[in-house]
Amino acid sequence: MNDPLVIAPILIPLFAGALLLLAGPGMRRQRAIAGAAVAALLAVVLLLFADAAGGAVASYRLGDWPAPYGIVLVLDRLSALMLLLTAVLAIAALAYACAGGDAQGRHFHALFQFQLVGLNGAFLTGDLFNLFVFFELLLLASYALLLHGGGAARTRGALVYVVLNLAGSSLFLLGVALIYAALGTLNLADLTRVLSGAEAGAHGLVRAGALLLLLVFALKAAVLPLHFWLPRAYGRAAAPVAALFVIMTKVGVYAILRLFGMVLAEPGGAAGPVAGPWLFPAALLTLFAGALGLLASRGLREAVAYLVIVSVGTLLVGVVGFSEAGMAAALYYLVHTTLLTAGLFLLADLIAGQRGGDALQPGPAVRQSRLLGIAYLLGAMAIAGMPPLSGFAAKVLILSAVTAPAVAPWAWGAILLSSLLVIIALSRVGTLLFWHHSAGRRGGRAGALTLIPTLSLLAAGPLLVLFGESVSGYTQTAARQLIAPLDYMQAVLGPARESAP
Amino acid sequence: MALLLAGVIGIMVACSAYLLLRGESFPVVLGLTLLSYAANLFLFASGGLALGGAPIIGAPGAGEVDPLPQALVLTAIVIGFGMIAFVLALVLRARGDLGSDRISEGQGRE
Amino acid sequence: MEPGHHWLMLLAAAVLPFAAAPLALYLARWRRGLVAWFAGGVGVVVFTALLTLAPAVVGGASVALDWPWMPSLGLEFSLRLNGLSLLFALLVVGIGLLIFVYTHYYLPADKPAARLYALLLLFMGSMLGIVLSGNLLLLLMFWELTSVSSFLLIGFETARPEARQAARTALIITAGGGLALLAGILMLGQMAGGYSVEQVLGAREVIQAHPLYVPALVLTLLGAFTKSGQVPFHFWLPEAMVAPTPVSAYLHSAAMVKAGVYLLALLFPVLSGTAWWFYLVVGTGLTTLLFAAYIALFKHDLKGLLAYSTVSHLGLVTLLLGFGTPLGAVAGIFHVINHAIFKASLFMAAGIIDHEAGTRDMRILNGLWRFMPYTATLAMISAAAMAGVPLFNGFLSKEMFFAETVHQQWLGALNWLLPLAATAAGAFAVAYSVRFIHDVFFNGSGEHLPKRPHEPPLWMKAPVGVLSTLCLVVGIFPEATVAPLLKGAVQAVLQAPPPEYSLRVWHGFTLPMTMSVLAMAGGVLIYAVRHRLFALHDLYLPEYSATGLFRRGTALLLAGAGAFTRTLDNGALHRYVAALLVTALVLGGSPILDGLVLTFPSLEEVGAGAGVTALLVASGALATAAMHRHRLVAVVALSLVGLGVVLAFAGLSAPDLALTQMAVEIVTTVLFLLVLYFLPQRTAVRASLRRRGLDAGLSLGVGAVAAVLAWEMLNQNGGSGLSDYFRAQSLPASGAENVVNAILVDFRGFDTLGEITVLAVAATATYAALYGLRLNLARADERGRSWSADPHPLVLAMTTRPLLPLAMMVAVYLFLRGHHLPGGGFVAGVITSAALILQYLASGVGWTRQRLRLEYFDVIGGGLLLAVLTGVGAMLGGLPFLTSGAAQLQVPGLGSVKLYSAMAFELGVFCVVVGTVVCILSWLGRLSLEQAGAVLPRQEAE
Amino acid sequence: MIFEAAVALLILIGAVFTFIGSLGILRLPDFFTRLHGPTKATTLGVGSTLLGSMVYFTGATGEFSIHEVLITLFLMMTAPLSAHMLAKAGLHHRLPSIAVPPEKVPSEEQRPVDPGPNE
Amino acid sequence: MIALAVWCGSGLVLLAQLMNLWRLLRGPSLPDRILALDTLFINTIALLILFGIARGTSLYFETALVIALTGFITTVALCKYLLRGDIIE
Amino acid sequence: MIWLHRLFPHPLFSLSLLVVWLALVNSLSPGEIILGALLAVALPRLTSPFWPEHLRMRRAGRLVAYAVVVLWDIILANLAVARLILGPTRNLRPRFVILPLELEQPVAVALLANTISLTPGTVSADLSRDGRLLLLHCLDVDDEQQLIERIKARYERRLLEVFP
Ligand code: NA
Ligand code: NA
Repeated sequence: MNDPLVIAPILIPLFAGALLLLAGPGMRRQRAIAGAAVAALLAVVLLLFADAAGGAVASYRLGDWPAPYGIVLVLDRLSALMLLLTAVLAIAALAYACAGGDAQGRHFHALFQFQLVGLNGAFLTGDLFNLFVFFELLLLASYALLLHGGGAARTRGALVYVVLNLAGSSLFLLGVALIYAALGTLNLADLTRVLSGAEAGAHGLVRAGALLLLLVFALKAAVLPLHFWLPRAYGRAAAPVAALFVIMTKVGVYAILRLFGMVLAEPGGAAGPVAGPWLFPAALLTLFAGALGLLASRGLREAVAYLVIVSVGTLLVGVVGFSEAGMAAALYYLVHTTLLTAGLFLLADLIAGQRGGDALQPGPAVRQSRLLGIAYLLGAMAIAGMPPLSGFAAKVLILSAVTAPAVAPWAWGAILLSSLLVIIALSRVGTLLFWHHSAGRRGGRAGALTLIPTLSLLAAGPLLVLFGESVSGYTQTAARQLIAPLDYMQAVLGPARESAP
Repeated sequence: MALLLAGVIGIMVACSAYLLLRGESFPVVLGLTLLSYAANLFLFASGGLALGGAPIIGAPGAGEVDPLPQALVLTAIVIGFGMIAFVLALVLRARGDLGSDRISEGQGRE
Repeated sequence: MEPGHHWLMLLAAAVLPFAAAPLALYLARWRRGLVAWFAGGVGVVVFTALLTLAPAVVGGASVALDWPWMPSLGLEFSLRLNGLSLLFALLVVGIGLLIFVYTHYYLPADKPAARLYALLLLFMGSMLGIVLSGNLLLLLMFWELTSVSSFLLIGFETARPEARQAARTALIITAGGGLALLAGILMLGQMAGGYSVEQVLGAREVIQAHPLYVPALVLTLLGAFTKSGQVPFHFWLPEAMVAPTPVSAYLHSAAMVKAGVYLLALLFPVLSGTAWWFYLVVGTGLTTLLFAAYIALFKHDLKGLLAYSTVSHLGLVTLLLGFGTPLGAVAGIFHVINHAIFKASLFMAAGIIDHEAGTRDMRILNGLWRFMPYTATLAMISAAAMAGVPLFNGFLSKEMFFAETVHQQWLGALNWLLPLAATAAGAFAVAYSVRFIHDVFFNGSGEHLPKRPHEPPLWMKAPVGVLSTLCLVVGIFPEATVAPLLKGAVQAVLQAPPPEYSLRVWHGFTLPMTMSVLAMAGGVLIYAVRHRLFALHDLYLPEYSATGLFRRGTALLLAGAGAFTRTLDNGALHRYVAALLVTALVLGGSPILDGLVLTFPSLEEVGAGAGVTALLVASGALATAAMHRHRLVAVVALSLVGLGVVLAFAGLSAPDLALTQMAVEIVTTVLFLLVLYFLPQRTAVRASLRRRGLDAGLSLGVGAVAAVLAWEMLNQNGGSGLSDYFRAQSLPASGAENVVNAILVDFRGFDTLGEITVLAVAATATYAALYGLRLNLARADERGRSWSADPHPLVLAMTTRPLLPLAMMVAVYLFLRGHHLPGGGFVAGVITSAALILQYLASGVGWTRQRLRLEYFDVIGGGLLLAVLTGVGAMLGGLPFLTSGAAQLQVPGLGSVKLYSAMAFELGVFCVVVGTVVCILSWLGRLSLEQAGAVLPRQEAE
Repeated sequence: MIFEAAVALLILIGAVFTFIGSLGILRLPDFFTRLHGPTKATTLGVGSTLLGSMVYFTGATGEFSIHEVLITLFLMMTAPLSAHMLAKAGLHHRLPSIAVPPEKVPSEEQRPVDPGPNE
Repeated sequence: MIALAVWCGSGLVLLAQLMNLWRLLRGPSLPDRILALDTLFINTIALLILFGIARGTSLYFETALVIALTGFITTVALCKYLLRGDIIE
Repeated sequence: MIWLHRLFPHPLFSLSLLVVWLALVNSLSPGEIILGALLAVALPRLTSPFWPEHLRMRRAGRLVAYAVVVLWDIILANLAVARLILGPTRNLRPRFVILPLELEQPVAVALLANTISLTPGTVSADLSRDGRLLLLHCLDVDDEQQLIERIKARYERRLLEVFP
């Protein structure tokens, strides 16, 4: 118990962030601190991941207070997976930013580290209110990072993003309040335990609270009709920022999984299938809104942003049943889509830079057209779910998991049709970018610092399929651990409490 | 008392919702502030109501006061303050970058 | 070779082309010619590998290779070589090899040969993958790869808009079909319990009895039909003729389009034999056969004619498989072989003609016989095969086809329709074949061609020669040539010994023979009256084009997507917020409607204080909303709300909250004023009455939900076991009398750490957001009054200065008291900052900055570090992060002083708060200073 | 008894003056006259209440309670400042007044280059 | 007796608050509203003290102290805003 | 002496701070006195840059008498104003009065202005840029000159003694 490594993913970037505030304006020093921090973070997270993969749930009692009184960090397979994804994105985004993007605004590195604190905290915490705190932290950092680099478009996108999310933050508090009032605890494991024994009268409150939280998480995840902020925010953010932001929608999905897949999903649990009936139609509509938005995109980054929305819809189709297979498939899809869309954001930036603009209009030829063209092709195929890349495996997993006769026709139809729309859109975009040229000024060649992270992220497309069985094996056990949280409860509450009614 | 508090929270939420629907940065920020006040009260109320006590050992009625929501609200107040401060800065940034107070895209018509 | 090593050969055949494709790209940098040799070499190796395996396979054995890949998915890397796959594989690689040779001479020097070869290799590998896959999911992977490589090959000449368009069309249709196929295969796999071909083929009864059979069948057929260009998905194929001719010859006649047919043949044992199969497959095949044969005649472009002919022949094969009979299958597979041979040859011939004469338009071409007799001869042989002339290979399979149409019995009284339609299609085939030959090689002197043609180089002709020779050899000696291959294939398709059939040329005067004769005669006749038919066609079917329909469809889709997206997302925040609120209303309200027991309000006594407090808050909120257009008034009203909340907290046993809320309230108001200065003072535009009404309705709804939930929450509150623990442990374990403070700095100190991190980020974020911002300064207030000339009223300045140390003393008091009484690091920090801000207010930025030499970020970062390090300190002692500690200190004269680690933590909090608040407010204040140069009256700025 | 009476009296005096001050805000005819109500009445009002509190807690706990004095002290430092600034704002806005306002607001009469308050 | 005095006193102060509220909502001028707000703040101090006496606790002292010390900042800032627009210059 | 001055740049203020501290903590325990003394030394030093630069003071003890006078006047003022508020408002005779100042030190001027605001029916409404004229608003003025003289006699004279 209380392995200090568990808190390291929070402390490392927090420490680095504080140092960066003190470090002054020199970019070299800032990059050194940030780079060292992210490298250390990745190393720690890899160790934690290896631990979690073994199946053990580790908990960390902050202040040495026993749960449910103090705050507990919990590392299970799901959180370890999210931490790893975050660390991978972070290192790629940071490397990309260090090519010069980081100097286009103030305090990039400090904000970046604080964003990581928020993300890692949200993935690790085992306490509902503490989750709120980390949500706020990661949001606030993201607000500022979104503005990084300046410009009217970013400001406009940020306003919408910030306003909606601030309203969401207040709703989060309402949800927490309702759940605390009904159940008298905030610890997730304790909530899971208590929920089976809660009085009938309290369940309405729990449901109301849970649904408000669902709203908040769906807002973060950009589920229709709460997705409006995303295309503007992601489509306009600086490339490394957008790449890191990809994980942010996944925080919403993670929270949905944690709350509705674990806390409220106990068999015979109090709240029953709370989220599913709302989430399923929303997921389908999200898919379509995303795909149509993608078709309507006028800029490359905007298109990638809509791909994020499509992916959220697909992901939730897998999630909504809150079945083991569905969540496992969704997690596989999550890994795939996170890495790929992040890579595509970086790639879009490279392409836009080399053809002198982001607008989806004929432009000068991309300078490194063969390399970037192949990268685009692979990325587009993977994200569209075309074989033999990761998107295909992910899609098949999700389709195979959603077989209930009531939902399957809708789910299958929506996923396949949206895939077609994505193919239509991405083939248009691709031919426009790489085949349709007009005269104009174009940018210079991309350096290794930007190319390597971009290509590495896109390499997830083939790699996730090549090692598909390991990945899907992991996600399967992660889903199993989530849906049967005995280990989780035992790790948090200890053996004595876990067996209490 | 409960009814009164619930009613006040309802009014605050309704007013903040109306302000959020104004679509201009300043009223919207007013609405956000009001909403966060309402949310804080709501969270505060999750511990139940105790009149005239204090969650301090030895204070009158200390046993009836649930201290946890108070601690949570304190955190929420501070976080809310940070958020409002930033969003106000953002409003200024928007003023500088966009010239207008209206939060909408070029073609945005309501 | 050892049979044990067969799988290695198989693997080599499947993998080599993929491995070679990127190498080809690389080699071309070195020398252009090398890449053709390289590709050819790969082709030869693969072909040889297949041939070495052939004897065993033809003998009835099957070579297999199975590696688990993603068992959880049902995906195995499983390769199978049986009769059917061997036949297709040989076709794919054999014709591919010829195409590689042809390409080298065909491609102009300025075109990127490497890309072409790489893509052709990629395609060859994918196609081989399809036919070798022993797992349907694996098959699907290769299937889609052929779509992608086809897309890239059609778009090879990227600069041509029609190439890009055609490439996209092909991709959309075939990939769309691929998606349908995916669904179909997933259903089949679920029905069969796995995706291996053996498993699926063995589950015929289960599958055909399953309720999902029909959807699975339809979806699978959609995949096959789109790939094979069946009507109504045929149009991508003629459009794809913008591709370089080798590509057309290879992908779009000999290989890729056969994938659909291969799939039909592969799944023939499972899916066929039902009425659904018959009607769907026969209906589609027949329509395609007839329709495309008819259209082919009217295509003036050589490649267009061949393309429609291809479509028509694919329809024929489909039709044959649709019959569901063993003999139909035999005929279908036989025709696949024959068609691949003569059509590839014809395409290459067309390429030569284009290359030499500079045009493919048959209205311009004529009399080429004079210039290129060898090519003409070869083309004529292949065209004869296409027309089904006896002694050429096409004749044999067409005879079998005619025989099958005569024998099928599905249509009952309308059984005669099929032979009739078949004969008609045959006649058109003859007509367009004659046209191909006569219009191009004869029919004039060839004087007015764009280019003076010559015979092409030998190696360009050679592939055509090989194939044309095959037409003849197969046509005359079928038993000696294709029979074993065909037999193996048929056996694999039927999963049973093949039926009795004869490959002899002459069967006597049978009905099929009569039909052949009729078709020949009819064809010649049609060709004779072609000019009249052209006129009629142009008159009645002017510009018929599925392509046009498709393009309009895509354009509509794009326009629709744009309209939808911009209607849904109109860019206005109002819409987004409304969506959020409606969702909140629905989600928060649903439990209320849905069984949340509403407790009836008991008329309890409400104290006057509570009533007035509630009135303050409520009227403040209402005033903020009602007067929001006059913004300063709204700020005043909002302050009223804040004050009311302070009173409410005080009344409801929360002194700490009252204190904190009060301190924050002040700073917030100052913040609002700082910002409001740069904004319009009033909201200019007023929303319509209707809008305001709707907004008010929605707001009331959301407010009502919040109120009901709050009411329920207050009534159903059962209390928490946690609070008892906190009360009990606060003093003994945490040393604090103030339980709230104990929670903040100890039990949930981690929240507080997060909270101050948020503050630090808020300062950082604000700084970053405001950095470099330029704003217009208002020279006058909203009514045009110029500002007061007195920026720093003396009375204000003088009075506020002594307040600073006083306030700091109070801050120290609150800081130290916090552990036991209301207070703490946060409040202390806010009070200190408020006092500092007061100095800014009273005496200005310049004056204050001179005296306050504080690097805000040093204070913030330092405070944050202090808080973190306090937590880390515990870890050094082997305790978890943030574990509190206390030390008893004996100070002479003071007695014992207890020091808590929480104090260091609180000091960190204090520093972060001071740094943050002062940083944010002074930065906002400084904005005006930095741009005092750019003064504009507010009115102009509006 | 005397102790209780004193407390009660102080409290009531305070409350009455507080009330009157606010009544002035409600009743008096123009802004400048309204300004007089609270800025003075409240000082005594709150002051007297605080005195009551001091007496009460000193009597009730037996320990000398003096910290309420600080509230009065702070109020006396800050309340006149509020009044001053409010009056300045009212003058600057040329609010309607029964008293004849000066032709020009003194602080805006001469406009030398602002040297700042101390320089 | 004290209880009665506190009860009456609270009533009077609450009435005072209502009158201030009326002025704040009614205006008519901005300085009027600010004046009302300022008075509301100050009266709140009285209210808190009375509350403390009624409950026999001095836990509200800190809040009252902070209002006394910083409440006027709102007023000053608002007035400065009316005078100069730019409150920190 | 110099070290003493350095330690206590504003000895009087330090003393007041100590008193304030003891009032705050409501205690006279030695620990609090020491702590208060420490703060009384530290805080003025810490905030000394914010102090008025040229403060000339003498006979500071007279400020106590001044305070007593002011407090007495406040009580009277409250009664007077209460009567005015409760009475018929049409009888009011509000006036703007300009008070010429003899005080020169800004601190003293501010102190006077605040005193005036705290006392009978007068609010210091504005100060001229040169600090020589103080504009007052008076709630009910009978004789303007008498008012000015009264203020000068009761307050300004006493302040001039302390802040020459
Ligand atoms: Na406020
Ligand atoms: Na300013």
